Amino acid sequence: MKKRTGVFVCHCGINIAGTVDVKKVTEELSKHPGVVHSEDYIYMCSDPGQNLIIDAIKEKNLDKVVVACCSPTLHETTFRNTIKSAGLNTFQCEIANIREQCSWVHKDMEKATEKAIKISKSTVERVLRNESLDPISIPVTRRALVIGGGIAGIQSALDLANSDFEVVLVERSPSIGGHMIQLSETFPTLDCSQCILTPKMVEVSKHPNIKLMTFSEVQEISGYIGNFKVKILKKPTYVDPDKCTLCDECTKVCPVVVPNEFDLGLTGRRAIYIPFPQAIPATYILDINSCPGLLPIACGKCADVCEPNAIDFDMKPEIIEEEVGAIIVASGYDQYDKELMAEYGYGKYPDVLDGLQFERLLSASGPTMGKILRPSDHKEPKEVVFIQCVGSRDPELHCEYCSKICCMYTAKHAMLYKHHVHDGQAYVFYIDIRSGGKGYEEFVQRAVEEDGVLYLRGKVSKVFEDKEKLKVWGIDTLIGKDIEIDADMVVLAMATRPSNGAEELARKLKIALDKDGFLAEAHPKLRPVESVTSGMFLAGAAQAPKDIPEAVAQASGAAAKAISILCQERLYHAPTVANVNINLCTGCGMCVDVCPYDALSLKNGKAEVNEVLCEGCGTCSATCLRAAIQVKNITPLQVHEMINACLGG
Amino acid sequence: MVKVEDIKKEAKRILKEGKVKYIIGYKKSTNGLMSVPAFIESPEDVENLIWDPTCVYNLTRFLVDEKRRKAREKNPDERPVGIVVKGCDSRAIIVLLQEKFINRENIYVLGISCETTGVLDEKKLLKKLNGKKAEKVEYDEKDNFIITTLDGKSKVPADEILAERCLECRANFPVINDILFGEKVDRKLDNRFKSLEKIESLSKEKRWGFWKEQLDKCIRCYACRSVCPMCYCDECVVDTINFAVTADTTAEEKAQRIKWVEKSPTTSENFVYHFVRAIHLAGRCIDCGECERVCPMDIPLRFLNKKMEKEAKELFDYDAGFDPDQPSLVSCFKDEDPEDFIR
Amino acid sequence: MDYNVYIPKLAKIIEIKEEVGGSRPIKSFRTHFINKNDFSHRCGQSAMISVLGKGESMISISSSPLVKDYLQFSILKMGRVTTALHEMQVGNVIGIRGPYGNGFPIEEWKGKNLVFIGGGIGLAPIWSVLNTALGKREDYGDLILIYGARTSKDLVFNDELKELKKKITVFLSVDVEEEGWKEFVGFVPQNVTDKKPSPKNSITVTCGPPIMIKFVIKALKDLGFEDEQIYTTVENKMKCGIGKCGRCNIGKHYVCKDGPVYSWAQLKNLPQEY
Amino acid sequence: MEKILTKKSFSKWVKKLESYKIYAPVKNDDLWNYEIIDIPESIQPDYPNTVLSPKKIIFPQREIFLEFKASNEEGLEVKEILPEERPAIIFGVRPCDARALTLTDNVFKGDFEDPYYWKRRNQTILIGLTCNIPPSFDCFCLSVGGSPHSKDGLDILMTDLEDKYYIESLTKKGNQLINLAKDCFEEPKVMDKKDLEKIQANSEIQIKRQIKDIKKIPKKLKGMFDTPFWDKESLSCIQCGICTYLCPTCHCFDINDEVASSAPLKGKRVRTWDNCQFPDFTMHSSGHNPRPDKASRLRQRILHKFQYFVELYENFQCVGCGRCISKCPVGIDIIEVLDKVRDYGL
Amino acid sequence: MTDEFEPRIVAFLCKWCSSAGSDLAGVSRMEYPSNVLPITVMCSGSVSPLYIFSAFNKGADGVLVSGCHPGDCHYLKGNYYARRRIALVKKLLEFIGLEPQRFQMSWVSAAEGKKYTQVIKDFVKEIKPLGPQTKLRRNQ
Repeated sequence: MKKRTGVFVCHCGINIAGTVDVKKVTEELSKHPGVVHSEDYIYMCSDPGQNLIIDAIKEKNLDKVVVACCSPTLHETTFRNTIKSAGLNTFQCEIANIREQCSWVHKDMEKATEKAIKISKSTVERVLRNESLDPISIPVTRRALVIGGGIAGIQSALDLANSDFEVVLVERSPSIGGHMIQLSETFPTLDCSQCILTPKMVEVSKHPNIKLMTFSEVQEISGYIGNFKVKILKKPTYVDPDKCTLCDECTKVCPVVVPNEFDLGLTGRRAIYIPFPQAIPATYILDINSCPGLLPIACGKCADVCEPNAIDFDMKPEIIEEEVGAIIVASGYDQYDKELMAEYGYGKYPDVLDGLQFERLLSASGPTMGKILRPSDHKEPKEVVFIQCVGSRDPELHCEYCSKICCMYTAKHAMLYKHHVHDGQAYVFYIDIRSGGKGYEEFVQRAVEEDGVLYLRGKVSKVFEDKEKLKVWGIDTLIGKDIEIDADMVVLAMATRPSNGAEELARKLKIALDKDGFLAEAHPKLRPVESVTSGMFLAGAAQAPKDIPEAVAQASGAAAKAISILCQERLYHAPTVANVNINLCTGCGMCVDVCPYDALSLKNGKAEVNEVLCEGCGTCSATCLRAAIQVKNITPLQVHEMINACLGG
Repeated sequence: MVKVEDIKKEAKRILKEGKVKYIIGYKKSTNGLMSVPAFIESPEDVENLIWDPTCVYNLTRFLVDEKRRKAREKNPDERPVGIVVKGCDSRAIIVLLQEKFINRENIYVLGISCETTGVLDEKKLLKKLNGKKAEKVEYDEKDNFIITTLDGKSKVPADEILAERCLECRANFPVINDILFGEKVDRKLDNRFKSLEKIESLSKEKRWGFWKEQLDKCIRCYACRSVCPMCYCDECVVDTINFAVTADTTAEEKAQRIKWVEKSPTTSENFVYHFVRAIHLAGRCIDCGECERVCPMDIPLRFLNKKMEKEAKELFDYDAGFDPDQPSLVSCFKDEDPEDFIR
Repeated sequence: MDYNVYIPKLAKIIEIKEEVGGSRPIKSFRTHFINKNDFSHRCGQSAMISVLGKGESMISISSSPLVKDYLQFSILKMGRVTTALHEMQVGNVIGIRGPYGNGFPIEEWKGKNLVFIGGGIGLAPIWSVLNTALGKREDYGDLILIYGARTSKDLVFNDELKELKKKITVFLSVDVEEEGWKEFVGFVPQNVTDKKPSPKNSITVTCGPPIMIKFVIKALKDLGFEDEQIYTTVENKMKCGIGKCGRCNIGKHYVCKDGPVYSWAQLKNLPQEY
Repeated sequence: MEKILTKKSFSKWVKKLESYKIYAPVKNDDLWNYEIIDIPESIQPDYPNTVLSPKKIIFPQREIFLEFKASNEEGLEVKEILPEERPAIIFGVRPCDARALTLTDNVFKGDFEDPYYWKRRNQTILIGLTCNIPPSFDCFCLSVGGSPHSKDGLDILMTDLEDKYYIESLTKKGNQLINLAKDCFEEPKVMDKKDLEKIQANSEIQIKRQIKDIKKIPKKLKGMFDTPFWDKESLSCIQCGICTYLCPTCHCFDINDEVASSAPLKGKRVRTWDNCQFPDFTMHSSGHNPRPDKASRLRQRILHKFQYFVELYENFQCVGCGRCISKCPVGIDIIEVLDKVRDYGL
Repeated sequence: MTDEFEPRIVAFLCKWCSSAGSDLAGVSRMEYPSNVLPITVMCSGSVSPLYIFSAFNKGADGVLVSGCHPGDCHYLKGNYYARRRIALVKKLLEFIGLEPQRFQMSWVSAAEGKKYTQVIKDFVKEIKPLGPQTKLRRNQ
């Protein structure tokens, strides 16, 4: 085995040569053991520069290359490809960063030159001990999993399905549609939410490439990009959707009434029910928690009247295993918890509503058939106070972040209220109005100007009941006066929170959460739809509060990212992964504990690396007491020699 | 008070019933006061077992030998090994279990509670007796040791000749055992890090002077490593060649063995060796004090490990050797771990 | 004390030949002392080779004492020093001290038939004595070489063996069947049994891995060789080469100084610590 | 030459020896060891045994053999580094430790003389001290051919007669030292001689430990190589290097290159102590180890001292200082082991 | 001026944050002393205590370990393990009497070129008065 290293020192015009004596670096390096060739050139990354390297490799029979130039983040790939074209393994090239970490930050030529020599020597020491490696190839299961059946999940699933990939769409509630199906109209165009969403829902249910699993939850995920194994718990609905004819006879006999989730408790439903008329899948479902009992003796009336015998009390939960290559998480959002907003009487006074409840009131299919009536006495409210930032932007007590969508939907609510109750007065308490977005600012202005919505800049301190009215105490900070409004109804723009269970889901998926509990993207700017785990993508409000067009855009983005994996036969993974010396391993499992990627496990009392999961961070290597595990091409030996080279002489 | 007859009875029983293949315990030595490790294979030899304040050894060290021996045997006897442990020693078992080095079912633990005393420090005793030779040291009902010399018997408060670690002990009771001798009693103890203060309170340069003088004495006999039940690595940073060699080991692998430490017993090399030992024992050392006891050059090695133990406790609220299911000190973290030292 | 026994003499590598490739490579190095000195060795002796900065390794001298132009060492890449040697180029400088060890008593063997039995790199010490015997051909009777390796690619001195066949009887073997191999397939001891060298007025010299030596001796005994007719070499870890550092002993013998050549008559009475 | 040196004159004498490097036992904490002494008054010859014998001065744990560096002409330059030329005196050497050096001499002479050992050995003068009372509970010098007043290897033997020392100069080198300060010494009287004999006789009685019938042991050991005896005896051995490093007769060593800089190459070749109890001592780089377990290593230690060495040099390689017994972390008692060897039924 | 003590400092920089941060310092042409020799490792979590001991053993006057801020680790949590490990090493080195200034740790993100510059400036400034590190250095 020979070790013939070539060192190529770049002037980078005067960027390096201005402070570093490039000739001296070249000369000093030529004397270093293992170096058989060294030369300098004005721009090594240029075509002639690269050709210089190729020629030297061929002429001098080089097997390792060090390029002393700019940061490896810039041209490492360039030069690795260069040596590849000369027939060397890409990992036989290392970059000595003598620009960003040397010539650009020092002025004294002598000292900078000395440092550049040491950096280059230590890089030679490293490359001398580099292994030739080939990327790890992974086969791809060309199907996707979408978690969440709201607008984001639906959009992702459809984009994938329409690109001819099979999709498993998992939704934990009985129907897809998410929160969007609950909305009345959407800002800023005021088109009917259900009207634009239901066609997509139907498309999902009919699409040959989509396997829809509602009332189901992801239970366990194992594997890695291209090859995930998913266990999905399919909860029993006790109604066979294939037999159910939607005749509605069962609800007529059901003796149980419970609050209807779809209307956020503004109406009731039976224990056996259909979530809402356009539900997909269109079938009834038996809510076992409120049903008096499975045994026919306990009740069983619904089964008695069901002619097609669709009701099956013996239905059992099922675990369904799926294999997929990519996962899109669109687990959506929930509103801030009621209990946390007691100062506004939420949950205490029936006429203090949250945004989604008000949506239901506005909805033509809602509890009041689109009429605005107070839940308490079914009277038309004449004075309605809308309060923004309820729980948002309140780092001391509640959420630190801005929930983003409330400014717009409150404007919409106030506007729609005026459309319904022409003589009513809408007040909006706000901190400031955030209306960035196409047509958004115009929309808010329309509410103020055309519909006379009264915007009050300030916070509400208290809401309490006073003689059938809701007294709202607040302050208008613009005029610096206390304000008191006797309102008939108060609507709270509650903060948007990650949906309940998002944390548990993230744990199962081994993806990170941000400080607010939303799913964390891999990079806030450049990788906004990728999670930190490769092969998993984020869509919709699960990642951060979003309005519908943003959620849809991200959903399509996530789908495109997933497709970029699924369209490949095989994936390639960096081969600079951890490697176990089983002769030294004692099987203590400390490396298994520290691995951030669960890439390590114990097998027969020895650590084993799953090379596909390993990202090569080396934490295992520093933790191992026996020096039994190390990352290829940045081994302790290499670091040891680099330290030597840095301090030698 | 622990009665040695009870221990013998149980030892005899488990050997007779074939429950264990042998028992690691203590017996009298041929050259004087201190006990020596005993490997009892037959019920007849049980009579040799003793229990007195000279039973200083942490016998769990021999579980490492046992594991190695067993690995070499073609048809190993799968029965467990009986082992006599004190509180501190039992925590070594916990760490070995935690690191999956031994299996619970492979050991039968005869746990002895040190109750209110512990074991003696031979050097302290020698001083106490002004160089006179003690024939025998025994426990008594109270917190005294009964010392027999040629001049007869005398009582000495245990505290005066107790091993330093016993004075700072917080596990006088075996945390793991299959049978227990003695009682679980609370004991009044010094601050567990009291002895450290002596060094911590020195100025930086004095501390350096202290450690340089101490570690310059090191002759690299590696007794500290050899006696330590936690130093069970197949290869140590100070070894000159690869031990874990198989037919597949390439010449390059052998050639690339990193020389972190030279064999020369010079200041710089001795420090690296003892640093590595201290860091590798951080969160694992259970303060059996064996390293310090065996050091022929009287280097106070316990301080290094004790310091790490103290930092583990104070910085990370971590105690080694109580819970076999907890992760190791450095293979876990808390979000609130201190970082005031970081820029 | 006219010289320091621990100071190596510098020598230049003048020729390197790759004998065997693969994962257990062997190279032959020919060296020239930089300064004149009185280094002279007997067959079967070894020398301590220094790669300064890496350490020393005891290597048997494979060239015959009759060759005065160079010293040859055939070296299997095994550990730190030999790996460094394998990375060296012509012109590089190494250190040599020695020669050490007893060597073969070839003077006593005059007039006898010599049977050389070697396995793998074990041919290196044999090569020295074999070539010496060839150089003084008239002093000896029949010369036979029985030599084997794992595969034909692992046979050292391949070119020279072809030449040798023209002069003496050579039986080669490989451990496992391979295409194009026309000679014996099987282990060296089996080849010995197969070729049945005659014990009459013969001396055998066996070098190779310990396990091979063990079975060759058994085979030779079966063929009627006396313990005194069987010579072999022993390998142990060495540091000083001069019987002081204390690690290579088998019984009271220091292999570096008192060995490495033993007759089976001697060796069988020594503890088995090699 | 025999003299009397009063304790008062002792430091006067030592002062006259200032051109020598003087070593003497020094107490640090509770530990006695040989150190270089600047102030003669600080010499206290009355001490229990030192942890390390004077071996550490004649055969230091680290000895630089040579320096090497890359050079432009020959590619490499090697420079021999011999110990500093400076006569030394070691005070207060226990007779057993001095005797140990005479045993080690055997090893370092012969066909390949060790220049480092001999340079130090030849320029060092050993002044011994009779062990009026044994310095350790584990002394057994009488059993192995020594005695508490043995003169082997010493240049001068001093015997403490309470207020004075009885000085027996045994070599030319010893005489020279006395001649440097003749006025410090007196001629011994008949009484002194009698006192000396009494003390020396008494000193032997004080040695309590012994190995009976030790002469039988070398032959016995020869037959015990392949017995399970060693497995059993080594059960508690932890394979540290205490017994051998502390042994005044153990001399095994390792040679390593210590590289200061790899580019350009520069470094030293050094000898360090090594010992037969470490597993890497005999392990081949192939991984094969002729002494694969602690039983074989304990056996090597005993056999080397009580069989091989006897076969080679007609002496036990043991002087009965008892260090290996007192300092063994697990109480392995070489006397007990040898007793068992003697009584072992083959 | 030429006789002024120039410390040799080895800096273990994680690839994703601190090394990138030092690149940014370069891109922004911030000036700092040339005493620091950077060794880029994948993650601060991969810095073994042996690297640190070895650097001092080989004569480093100071050693810096720099990683991503907590929560920003490219490898999710390597820097948390580093924080723990390095804390112990630091305590140990200080315990034996090494000047605490000689071994430091910093969090430098990819955006903190300025902070990197400052860390280096401060480090060099603090070490200069201490003179060469001879305590743990191998005598050559």
